[in-house]
Amino acid sequence: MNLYHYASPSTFYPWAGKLIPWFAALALILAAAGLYIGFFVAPTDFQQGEGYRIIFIHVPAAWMSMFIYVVMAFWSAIGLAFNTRQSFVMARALAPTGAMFTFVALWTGALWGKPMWGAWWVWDARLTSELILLFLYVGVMALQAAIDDPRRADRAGALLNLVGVINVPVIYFSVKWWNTLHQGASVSLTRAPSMAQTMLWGMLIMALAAWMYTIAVALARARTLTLERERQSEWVRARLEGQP
Amino acid sequence: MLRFLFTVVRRDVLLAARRRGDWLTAQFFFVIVVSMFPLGIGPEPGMLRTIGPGVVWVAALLASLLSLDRLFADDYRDGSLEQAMLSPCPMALLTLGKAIAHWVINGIPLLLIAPLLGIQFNLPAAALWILVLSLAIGTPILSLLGSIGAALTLGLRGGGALVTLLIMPLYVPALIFGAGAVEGVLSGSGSEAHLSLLGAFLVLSLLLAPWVSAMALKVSVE
Amino acid sequence: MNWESWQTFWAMGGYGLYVWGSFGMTLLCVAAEIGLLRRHRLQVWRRLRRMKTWDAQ
Amino acid sequence: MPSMFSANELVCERGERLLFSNLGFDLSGGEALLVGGGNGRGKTSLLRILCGLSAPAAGTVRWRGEAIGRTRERYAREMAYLGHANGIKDDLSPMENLRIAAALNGRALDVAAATAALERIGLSRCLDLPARVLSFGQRRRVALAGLMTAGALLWILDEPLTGLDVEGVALVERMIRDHVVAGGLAVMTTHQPMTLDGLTPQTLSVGT
Repeated sequence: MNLYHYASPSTFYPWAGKLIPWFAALALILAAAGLYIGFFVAPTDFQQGEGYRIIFIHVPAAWMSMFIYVVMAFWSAIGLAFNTRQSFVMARALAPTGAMFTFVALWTGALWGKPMWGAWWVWDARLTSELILLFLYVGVMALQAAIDDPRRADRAGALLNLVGVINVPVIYFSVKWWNTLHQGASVSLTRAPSMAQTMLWGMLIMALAAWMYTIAVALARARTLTLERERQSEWVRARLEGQP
Repeated sequence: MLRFLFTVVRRDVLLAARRRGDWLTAQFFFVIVVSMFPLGIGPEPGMLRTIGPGVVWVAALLASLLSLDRLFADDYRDGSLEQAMLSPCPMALLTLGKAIAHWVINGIPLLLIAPLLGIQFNLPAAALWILVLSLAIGTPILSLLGSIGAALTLGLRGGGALVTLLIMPLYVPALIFGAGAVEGVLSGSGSEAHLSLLGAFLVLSLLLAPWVSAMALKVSVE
Repeated sequence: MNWESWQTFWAMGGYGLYVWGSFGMTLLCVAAEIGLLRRHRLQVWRRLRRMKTWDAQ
Repeated sequence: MPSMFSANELVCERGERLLFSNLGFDLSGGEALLVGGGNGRGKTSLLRILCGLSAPAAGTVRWRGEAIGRTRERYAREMAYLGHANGIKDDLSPMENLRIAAALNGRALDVAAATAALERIGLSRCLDLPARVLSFGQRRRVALAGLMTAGALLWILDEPLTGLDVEGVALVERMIRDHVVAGGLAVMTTHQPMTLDGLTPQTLSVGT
């Protein structure tokens, strides 16, 4: 198998186009199943009442926000090492979705915090790290938006992404350290006591749905980016005859 | 190799000495930012003592960022950056030298001013000493990580604000360990752990930052 | 089944605002992302087509 | 004569635009190459690729038979580049500029040699003035003095005659000629006509 064959834009484009509907359908089915488990199968939590059901969004979103950053760094590293343009396109296509999930994790964290802690925002280690992760996403996107030359934008963003991914564990550790010194342990969203088996399943299925959604959206975005970049090439010109 | 590094540092320090106005601006920026906080918060001594370490550290971050966007930009504009990049010595030494020079020019003065500002915030002598020590370990980190941001944003519109956006999140560990060390003294829980972690972070950035900013420089100049 | 009626379902045991606020915002974000993506794609498509007709002339 | 400096099948892209493709040449000691072509055709991009500041989209540049990326250190020692910007710091005097530039290049340059070069290029009166007060042409001359003291075998010059007066142009032409006659190599772009007595440089036209 020749990897470079799949790395070429003219094979990637139709290939991604075929995959997107499948991933989108999977995302829908899994989300429906996850929500069904989350709302109708999982029992009421004896401590947090019905409010805990936010975790079916919050935890998968928080996982995704971190995974996507790491996946982006993976594509960035591949792009820098092997000089494959399509890898940078993938890294770039993932960033907005990652930022979206980070925002969702923060938003749902705040909505969970209000009834549980009595405040919309608490400087909890997880929420704080998530906030800094949002800054990291915004930084990469702002840098790429500020550079006109796509080649330079790709590489600069990839470097920043890699520096960020080395730094994320340090940041997480430092924030955790800071938090234990200043506040002591607090109730955490994921350490919900006596997590029922069904809750765990609901979360996992929702996380899978989020994965499928991310893949579908990232491929779609990568397709548009590819189209824009390869506009001079013959295959794009031939494609333009058809439907968008 | 060492001679090359030394030349880079000496050259930047010489240039800063010829432009003392710019240099003084950055130092006064630090002093003024720190002095604004009591005016905004109120002169209650206990309160000032609690926020003092954090305020001084945040102001140090801002002051280092203020001068960062010009780290490579001036040399880029007049072409001397290209010449330095064509030198037979490895480019990571160039970026390391630039970061060291930035620290000598902007970091060391902060160490000297910080105790005076600490007194304004009612910090006891032991805490002042740790404040200076934490800044001594921490400000090189700011220069090193900052050089990555400066290299990435070289020649872009709105480079200054962009550097802040890119680099501030990376500064978080330095801020937490640095300010935490001083607070450790104030609360009596000790500062060794914080300082060792800060030192480890310095070693990590010393090992990685020059390479990354050399690569970033290559990407930006190309 | 957890819920006796739709009313108790929407009330979420008093946590309705928080739970539906979370799920609603997520839905909004996902819808916005897909909408923006589609719009961007159409824009690019139209622009490239226009450029192509110019080139042909 | 063996080839010292060569390039083959160079391709350069800026953004999505193809600037040039399939460009090549072959130079040996004592030869010069004059790069021609209109504005925006990629002359400067070509020179930046030749000196290693940017990478070509395809193709290789070879120095003494080896790709310049592989022999970076040696190539950097034997090559001197003069770009559009002079690489002169406004806050330093011409003397300091020359000596610091030499040190950054891994060479030591004593005061006597620097003075001699600056005098030869006609700047004996400005040795200790900050470069800020010099005129554009004078600053260009400082950069050219740096080129002379670099002791490089290969000169890559981007518009070396810009901003110089008649006397300066003659001086630089003589400089380049002496360098090439002594066995050196020179690659340059110019918009002005350049006369190198007794030398016919190879020419290369850039553009798709």
